[in-house]
Amino acid sequence: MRLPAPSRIAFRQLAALSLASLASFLGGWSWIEGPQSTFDTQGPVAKSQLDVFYTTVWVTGIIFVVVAGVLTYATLKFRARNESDAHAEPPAQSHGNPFIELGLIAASVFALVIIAVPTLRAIWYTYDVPEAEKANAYEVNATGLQWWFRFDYPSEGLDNSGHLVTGNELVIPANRPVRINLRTADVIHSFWVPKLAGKVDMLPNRGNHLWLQADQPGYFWGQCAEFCGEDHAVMRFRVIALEAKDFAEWVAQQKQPARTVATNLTAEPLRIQPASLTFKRNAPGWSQEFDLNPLENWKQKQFPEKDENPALIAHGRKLFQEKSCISCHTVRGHEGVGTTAPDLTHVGARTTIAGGLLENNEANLRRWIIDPNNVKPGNKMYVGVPLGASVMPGYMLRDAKTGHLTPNIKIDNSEGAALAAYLLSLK
Amino acid sequence: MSHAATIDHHHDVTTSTGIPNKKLFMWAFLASDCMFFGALISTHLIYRLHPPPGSPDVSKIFSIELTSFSTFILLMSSLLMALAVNSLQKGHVRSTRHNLLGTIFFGLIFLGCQVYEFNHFVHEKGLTLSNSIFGSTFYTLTGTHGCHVAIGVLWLVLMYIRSFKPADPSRSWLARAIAHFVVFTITTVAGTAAVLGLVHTIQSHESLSVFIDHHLLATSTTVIGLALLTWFGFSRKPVDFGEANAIDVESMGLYWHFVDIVWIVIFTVVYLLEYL
Amino acid sequence: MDTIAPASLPTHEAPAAEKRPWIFTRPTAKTGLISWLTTVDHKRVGLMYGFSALFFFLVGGFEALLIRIQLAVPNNTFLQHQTYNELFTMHATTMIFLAVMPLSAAFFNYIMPLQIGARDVAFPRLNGFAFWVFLAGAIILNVGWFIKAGSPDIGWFGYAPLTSKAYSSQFAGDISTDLWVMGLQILGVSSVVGSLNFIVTIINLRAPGMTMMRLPVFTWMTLITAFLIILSFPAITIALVELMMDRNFDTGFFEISKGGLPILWQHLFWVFGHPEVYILILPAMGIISEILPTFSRKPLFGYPIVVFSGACIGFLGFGVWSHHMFTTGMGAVATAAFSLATMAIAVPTGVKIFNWIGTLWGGHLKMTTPMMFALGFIWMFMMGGFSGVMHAAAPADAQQQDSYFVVAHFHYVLIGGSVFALLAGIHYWFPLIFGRTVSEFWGKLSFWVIFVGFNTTFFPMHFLGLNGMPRRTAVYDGNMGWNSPNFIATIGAFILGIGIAIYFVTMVYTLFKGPKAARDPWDGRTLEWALPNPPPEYNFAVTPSVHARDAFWYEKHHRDEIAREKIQHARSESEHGGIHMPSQSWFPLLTAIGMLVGSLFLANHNYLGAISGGGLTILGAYLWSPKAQAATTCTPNLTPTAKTPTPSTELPLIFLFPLSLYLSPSSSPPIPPTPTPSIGIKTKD
Amino acid sequence: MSLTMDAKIATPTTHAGHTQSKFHTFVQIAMVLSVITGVEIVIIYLPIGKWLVVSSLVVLSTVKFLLVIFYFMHLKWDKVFCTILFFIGLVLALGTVAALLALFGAEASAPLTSQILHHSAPVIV
Repeated sequence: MRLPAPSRIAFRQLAALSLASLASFLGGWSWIEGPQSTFDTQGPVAKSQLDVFYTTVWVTGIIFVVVAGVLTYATLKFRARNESDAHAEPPAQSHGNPFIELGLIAASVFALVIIAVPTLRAIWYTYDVPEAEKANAYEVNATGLQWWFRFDYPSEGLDNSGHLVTGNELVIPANRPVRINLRTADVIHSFWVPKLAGKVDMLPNRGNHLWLQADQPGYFWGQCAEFCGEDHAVMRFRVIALEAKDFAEWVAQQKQPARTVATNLTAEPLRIQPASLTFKRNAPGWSQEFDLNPLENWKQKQFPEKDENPALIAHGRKLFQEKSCISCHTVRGHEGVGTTAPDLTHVGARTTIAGGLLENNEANLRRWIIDPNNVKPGNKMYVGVPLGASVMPGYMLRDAKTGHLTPNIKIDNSEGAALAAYLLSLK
Repeated sequence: MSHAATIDHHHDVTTSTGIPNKKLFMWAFLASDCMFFGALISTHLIYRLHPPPGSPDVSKIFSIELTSFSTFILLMSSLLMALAVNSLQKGHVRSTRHNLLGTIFFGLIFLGCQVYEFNHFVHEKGLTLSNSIFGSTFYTLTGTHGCHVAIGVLWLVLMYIRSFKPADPSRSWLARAIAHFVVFTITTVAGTAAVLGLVHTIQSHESLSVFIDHHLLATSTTVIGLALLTWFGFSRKPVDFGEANAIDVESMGLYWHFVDIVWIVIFTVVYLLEYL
Repeated sequence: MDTIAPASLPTHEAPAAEKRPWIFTRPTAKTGLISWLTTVDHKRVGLMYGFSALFFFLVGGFEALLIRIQLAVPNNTFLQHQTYNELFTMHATTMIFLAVMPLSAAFFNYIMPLQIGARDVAFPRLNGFAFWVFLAGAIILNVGWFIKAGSPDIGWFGYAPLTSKAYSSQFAGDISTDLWVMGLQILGVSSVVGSLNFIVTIINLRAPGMTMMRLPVFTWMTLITAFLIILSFPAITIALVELMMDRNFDTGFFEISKGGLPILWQHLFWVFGHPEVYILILPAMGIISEILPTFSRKPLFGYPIVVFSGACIGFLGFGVWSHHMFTTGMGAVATAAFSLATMAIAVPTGVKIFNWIGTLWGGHLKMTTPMMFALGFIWMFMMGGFSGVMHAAAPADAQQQDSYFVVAHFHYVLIGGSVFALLAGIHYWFPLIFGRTVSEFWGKLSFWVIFVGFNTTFFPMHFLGLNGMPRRTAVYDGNMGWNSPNFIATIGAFILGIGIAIYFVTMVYTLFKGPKAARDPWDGRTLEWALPNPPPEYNFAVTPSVHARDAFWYEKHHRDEIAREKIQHARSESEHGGIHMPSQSWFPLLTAIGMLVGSLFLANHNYLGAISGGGLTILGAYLWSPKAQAATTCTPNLTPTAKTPTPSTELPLIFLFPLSLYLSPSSSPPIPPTPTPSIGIKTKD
Repeated sequence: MSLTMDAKIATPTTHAGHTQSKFHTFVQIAMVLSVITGVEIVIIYLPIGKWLVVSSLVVLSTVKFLLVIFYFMHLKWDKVFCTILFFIGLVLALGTVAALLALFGAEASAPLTSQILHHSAPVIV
């Protein structure tokens, strides 16, 4: 295991140099400090999991140093240095030493016990909300669908019927255990918010759950962690933890039906020709400004947009019906009644759209609405939702036999702008 | 291998362990097959212990009489199989052939019972492969076992035909063996059809002439086939089949008995436990 | 080639030739395409396994490079999501089932019978059959690239219900998943049949004196692997049968609307899948346990414990499958139980590493290329093992599962482990198999490039995983802190690719142009090195007898005793009619073709075609069975100077072009009988 | 085995112990097997505790199983290695079945009833 280096000094210089350049290229700690870092824990569950991880790292690290040291020593010490070494009489043909072997086995067992004890403790701790706090726990249902998440708040009943439903952004109270029931409506998904808790799968016909707690208010990135079909890569979501007061306000706001912007009915036909936008496939949907203070930006999003155009919004609302959006999307208080797609009652107050993929702004909404297949290839809004043997058409009508797609819904740039304005007004 | 030397059927000196290769192969295969049926039976049991909503009432579907009968049939076939191995180990080729034929016969009856059972369940009890999970697991498990039996019967037939291979290699044999096999297959199919027809005729109290009217082809094919089989089976020439082949028959026997013990488990786990 | 019966041979039982139609004439060609298609020689079968495995290794590697290009930068548009999913599915399936497993099988076939002093495996035709069935499965799995339905895109684990018709069939003729099901099913048949053969061979065909505790460790690991294969494959066979029933006959095993439980698929899959991990690594451990003693020039440290720990790993391997499912919410008790069982399995694994180091200790280490790969194996496997312990701790695994941390872990085990060992094995046995010496310079260069490339690719993935990057994602955003590790990994992948290219070019060059190798070039310890290179068809002119664990080492140090014994054995063998070799046969190939045809039709939901394929299979098996007594007798030429037919240059040609029929030696002017006087062959029936 | 490479002529061995016919043994075993099957069928209708029925069924089936493998399948007269070989598979299979049933039997693993399924996932399918 030794480089046939010309000289050790040159080797060391080379190593130091490459380390230095590597460090500058890597940018310090950025490798473990991303928005989904499992090191930057923000709650007790992730913390407990990280502690177990550190235990394993310490134990295996020490063993590694010892074993690797012995291995290196043996390799260097006993290697044949020259021809005569290689052809010398063979060494003593010893067959082993049972005491050494048993000793090493005992040592490995001991090392594993060191890992096993905290592991067992953490298994029970992370499995469910601790008894003492069960009463205080807040319960949410999370459902995975190809390729987005629906969040139900069973304890937040609505006036007429049902309970609060949102999509792709889970808002929870900070400093309070949250028990999340995990369900799926189609294939297996997995719920993972690395900074708050490790993942638990959402399995069909199985009632899984996890619990987590955010120690302070924050904005957290999450992602589906089980391969779930074509767009698994872009099935993302956010968790927003709020102070108790903020959370209560948010719930109250969400329980309201969709906001209607007052229109001055001046019967003048709407003539808007917005600048057309072009987006490359997979073009990023996030911005650095947003990432600087995501929680603050989220809070801003709860207020109506500054430059609302009531006429445009009204036109968008009309298009929302004409283009059959209402048959899949619910907009409580407005026309939308469908349940196969995310509830859009307060979509304007979310920071992301398209399953957590794009930041929620006018340009991205238009991009998503006009050409969804370019954003998320094969998504159900585009190819339709399978309903038993048939397919409920989306933007495209799919032939069940050949798989051939024929256009069904078409939305041009100006229509897209109107729809975007309408959706952004839904706060 | 030399045929002249006395053969010790429990020790093969050419192998390191003394166990003949074929026997060892078969036991290893059966060990593997345990896992195979283990996985199938687990699937069935898991869905029985956690029946999905809308599962049928199983005890109303099963018929314990028929299943007990086929269990008995399979046990008897196992006996004949064991006797076949025993005869051949003593070099009695003719007696081996008779026992093999008996095993084939019982195996076919078992398969017939299973076909009847499936048919009955599908058409009269409304249990199909796809209308409930119970149907899926039940038919797949017992059907896989049935496939094992069918393969066993096929193997037995081929072994039976093999026992006529002439000792004199200059006599042509392969074409005759293939013809023998084809006749065997045709006779079995035609015979089954004829017997079913007869049962049906008797059940519906029709006269024998009706039976002949409807099943003349099947009946006559069966008769001709049986005659041909007798002719094929009538052989006094020395054959290239004897004590040395006991290991071939024994490995086949191991397979056949294994199919039998799997049925013992299925009979208890899938059928009897449903009656509790 | 005509059969030759030199008059000098004593004529043992010369029965009248059997009367057969021309179609049943026994193939006797010793060279050319037909000799390969009908071969039953374990060495030729091994070579065919090896060359096909290496071909698919390159295919899988190419798929990996495409994946890495896509992930080099965030939001890349190099591949469509769908294509990416097909690529990672096929990369894993190919590497596991079509590269590493058959490459191990190649060594089992070629080396194991030599190590135990046998003349062939116990069932030579079954062995040929296993290979052809493997090839059929490989074809079925890869057919998707050339048809409209595309390749399987469900992951190598095929978790229900993504595999059900509702989610995987974009249109009526979408058979990509069916191809995956049938391909794996067929590969299972091949593996189980091959393994049963190895089990019988190792247990029953050992040379006199070769007790179980004198078996070379590689042979021991072959035995354990074979047991793992026969005991674990039935689980996936059943799972695949159930899936096939769901897709073809609307049963409800994994159908949610009927109350099916997709979690059951995961259990059945991992009951197979976890032993599969050991199926991939145990042969590698066996190879390492041969190479380290040879180049340390001392016996393996603690042989009984190495063997026992191998068996222990094999056995425990059946009790830990659910550690792949820690995040499926099994409940705290089950999670804890599987967590502890998984940690327990680290003990026998650690024991092996201690023993390898013990082998080095006090030896005279010759730093040859195989030794470099073997040492590289220990390092990389150790790292993979340690990250394995981290997953065993279930709470930590909740963060690591399905993230790039896991990708890093199993590539350390499978590349740093299995592939390093297999590359070491190729290098180690190359002089024996092909009779040529590989250049040490190019060998070591390839090792270092592979070593650096491998670590550059996979070490950063640990950080990617811990930084929250999930697996199987075709794109990622640039704000997640994943950019530089991904970019570095891609560079590393190309370095690794270059290293592999150097390795293969060196091998191909050596195959045709390399200097001839001396007999026993490494001062070997096990019986295969007692043979001339390349070994003759009948392997051992005289069956060796074994007196000690490192049998050949003992022979070399007790020459007189062995020479006396050899003369005695030779006399007794010639009294019994010389060497009996199995005769070639078309029927294994025919039977396998029947399975190929049947499976392709079944995947297409064409049941008539499937049944006719099945009929062809039965026909093949039927025609095969009555020939059980066939064997040819040959007498070895005991003078070592005689030239024996060598497959070294022929096989690659045959694999590359069908044209090789014309290029291969048989089509050159007919070989006069003189070059092969060494073997007198007559048909014995 | 015909294809054994190092063929040696079988040395004449005495058929120690197996000379007498096994015919009667086999027939008796078959009768015992039939009787046990009959008893099993009767037991399920007996008005006794469920656990008793289940355990007697398990015992009786095991007896049948063992009789077949040790007599019909000759394990009794064969090398013990055959028994070991088969029991490796058998024990692993039993262990796997038991583990699977235990895993699915655990409360945490109980499948959702259809009711809950529809409650929480009213969409698609």
